[in-house]
Amino acid sequence: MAFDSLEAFITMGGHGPYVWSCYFVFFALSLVLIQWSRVHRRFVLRTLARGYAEPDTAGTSRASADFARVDTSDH
Amino acid sequence: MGSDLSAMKAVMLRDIKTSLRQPQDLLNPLLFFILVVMLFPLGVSPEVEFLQPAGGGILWVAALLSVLLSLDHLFRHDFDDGTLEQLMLQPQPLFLLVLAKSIAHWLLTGLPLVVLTPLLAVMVHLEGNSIGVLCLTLLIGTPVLSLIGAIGAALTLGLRSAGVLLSLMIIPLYIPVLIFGTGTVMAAAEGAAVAGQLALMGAFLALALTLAPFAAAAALRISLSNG
Amino acid sequence: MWQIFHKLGSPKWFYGIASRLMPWLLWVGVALFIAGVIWGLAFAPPERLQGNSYRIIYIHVPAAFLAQSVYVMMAVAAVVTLVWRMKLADVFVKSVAPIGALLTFLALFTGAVWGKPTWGTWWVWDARLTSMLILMLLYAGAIALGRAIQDEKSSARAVAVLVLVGVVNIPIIQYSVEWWNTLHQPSTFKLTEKPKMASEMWVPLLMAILGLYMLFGWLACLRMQTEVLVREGRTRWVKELIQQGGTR
Amino acid sequence: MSEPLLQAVNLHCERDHRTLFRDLSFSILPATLTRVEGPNGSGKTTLLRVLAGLNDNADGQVLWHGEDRGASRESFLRNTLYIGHRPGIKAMLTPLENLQALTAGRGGCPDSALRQALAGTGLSGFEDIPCRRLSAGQQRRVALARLLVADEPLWILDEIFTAIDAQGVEALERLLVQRVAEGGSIILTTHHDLRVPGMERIRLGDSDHEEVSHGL
Repeated sequence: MAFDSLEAFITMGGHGPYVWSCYFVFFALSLVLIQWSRVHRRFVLRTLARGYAEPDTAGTSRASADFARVDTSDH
Repeated sequence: MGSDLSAMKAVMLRDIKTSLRQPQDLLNPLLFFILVVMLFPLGVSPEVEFLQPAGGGILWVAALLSVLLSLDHLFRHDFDDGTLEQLMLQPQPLFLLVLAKSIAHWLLTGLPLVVLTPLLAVMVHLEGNSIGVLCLTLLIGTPVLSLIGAIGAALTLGLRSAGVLLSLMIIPLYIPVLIFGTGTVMAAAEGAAVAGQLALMGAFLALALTLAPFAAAAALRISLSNG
Repeated sequence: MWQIFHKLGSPKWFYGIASRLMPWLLWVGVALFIAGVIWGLAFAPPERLQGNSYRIIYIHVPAAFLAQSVYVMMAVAAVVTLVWRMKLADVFVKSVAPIGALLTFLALFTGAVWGKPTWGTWWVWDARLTSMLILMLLYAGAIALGRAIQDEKSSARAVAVLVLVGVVNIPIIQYSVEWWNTLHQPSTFKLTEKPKMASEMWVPLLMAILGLYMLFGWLACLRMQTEVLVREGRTRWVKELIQQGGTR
Repeated sequence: MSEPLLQAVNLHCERDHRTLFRDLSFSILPATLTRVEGPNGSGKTTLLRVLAGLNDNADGQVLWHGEDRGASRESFLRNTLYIGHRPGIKAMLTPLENLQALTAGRGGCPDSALRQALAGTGLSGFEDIPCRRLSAGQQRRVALARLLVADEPLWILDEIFTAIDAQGVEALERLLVQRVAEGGSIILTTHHDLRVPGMERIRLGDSDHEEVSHGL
């Protein structure tokens, strides 16, 4: 142990705030990225699972265009 | 080989001809150049003590931004009207045609900036020798800006928010040229020999001439595959 | 040889191997990194000139080290993307670019905070910090370009070109920034100037670097797996994998 | 049977996770006209761009005279003419200058021939007026004037009848028939009811959209 006491360890001879703020920011931001990556992964898994559960309707029937006027008089 | 050269000449001539018929596109970067330079005396200080040492840097930054502003036009019109597709389908190697377009771009933006530089250099109180060196660095440096810029312009072709993206991608790549450009002017102002730095900038130019057109050609193929 | 290469490019194969590798990478990485950091923070002797502020080195140097090598790894993957059109290479580039950007930011931040007790100012335009700042912009450019292009293949190839152009420029940028630095600050104390480090100082540093490498590998695998799931969502193997609950 | 000019082998193209075409194989023989058909959004333009070598995002192989096109790219480019939706006409240049620029990379063409070609598309008197003053149909005609001087054996034409009046369409059809009779090959898309004897067809957009498209 390079320090005599816990207090010395925390103050680090006056350099404590610099050292500890560095370590805090390092771990905080790293954890944010890791957590964000995990949340995103869970979101992707859930979306995919839901997609497989529902029958896929998109693109199975090609809509035929008749260019019929849309009635907008009822308002 | 002969057909390659004549095709390059045709590409350059077409670019120069179309630009000369839209002089506003040519004038815009020059006006921008003047405006940016003007901001420094107004925004920081009109004193000789500030302007003289900072002048080289100010002019270099302004020139860099002007070139950046003009890059958007380099391929966009050609992309919109289909000229770029036809260019890609020419039997000549694409990088040569891209090189021709980059040279045309420099002749139409970089060179006028260099010509305008002595005038603005006097306005920021640069002295005779510094002005000469500044022009020389811009003469060597602006073609590098056009060549590297072509890569960015090709990559952002057809994208919506191309402007900011282009700056974000290209400015980091411009930094070496900017550093040596301004550094050389500063060294000249202190009376130091600058031949070495100029030679190094020449090496940058040679490197950009040989590599950038390949990257820009590859980027164009990618952007057109998307269209 | 070709078969191995082809296998490497198969997302399904990657998914399986990554799942097996990840626990190892995570736990060995955590153990090494935490051990290195605790050793460095609490047990390594103080540095002669800087006192205790140098203890930032145990995160600053690993972050800076990794930030640079991630970009080089991306450049290698970019070559693979352009030459062999391997999808997985692009998955790698897209997945690790944000990690690289974060590490670059952390290296910058810790470097700046370190500068305060060392130089008495938060930010110094020294060669190392300036190059790091430019590296962060290169990362940002690659991420922004990748997001701006909708089409998957075009985006992969465009980012690959940009990363390659960037990696060619990195030595030039570094050289010019160093030259510029000598022009403006003839004599400053440099972070890079390695004071003779006692083995109690550099062994934990080595551990922290190794540990962070493994943690990077773990997070890269995690993010790559997610990206693979997104891209291959319509294939049979992903469907089976998810329906069998093989993704826990 | 003569040797095919261009062959497509197992072309596969996806866009935004939608398969445009898959396992598409065909050959283009000399002296044939091939029409690519399909509803809007079925990938007609994409296919033509793949064939022309503009879009290399598609998987599969394109052979030129039986060889991989990548190996014989210059010969392919020299012998293929592509006219797309955006035909490469600069608004600031005159029709004549446009044609000069477009032919310059392909061995050039004397001005007299270009003037004659412009006259042939009904643009005599407009040769030296900037294209931005011409109508949309006239600008298309400038691009089509290339067909009157082009000697490339393969033409790839995307919607060339757009903005052309009825008379022009008829004349253009005659030109295409004549070109095929001379031995040239043409691949085209058009929405208009083209009637050319012996026309080949490639139909796109018929394949069902399978939910699970490919497994590895």
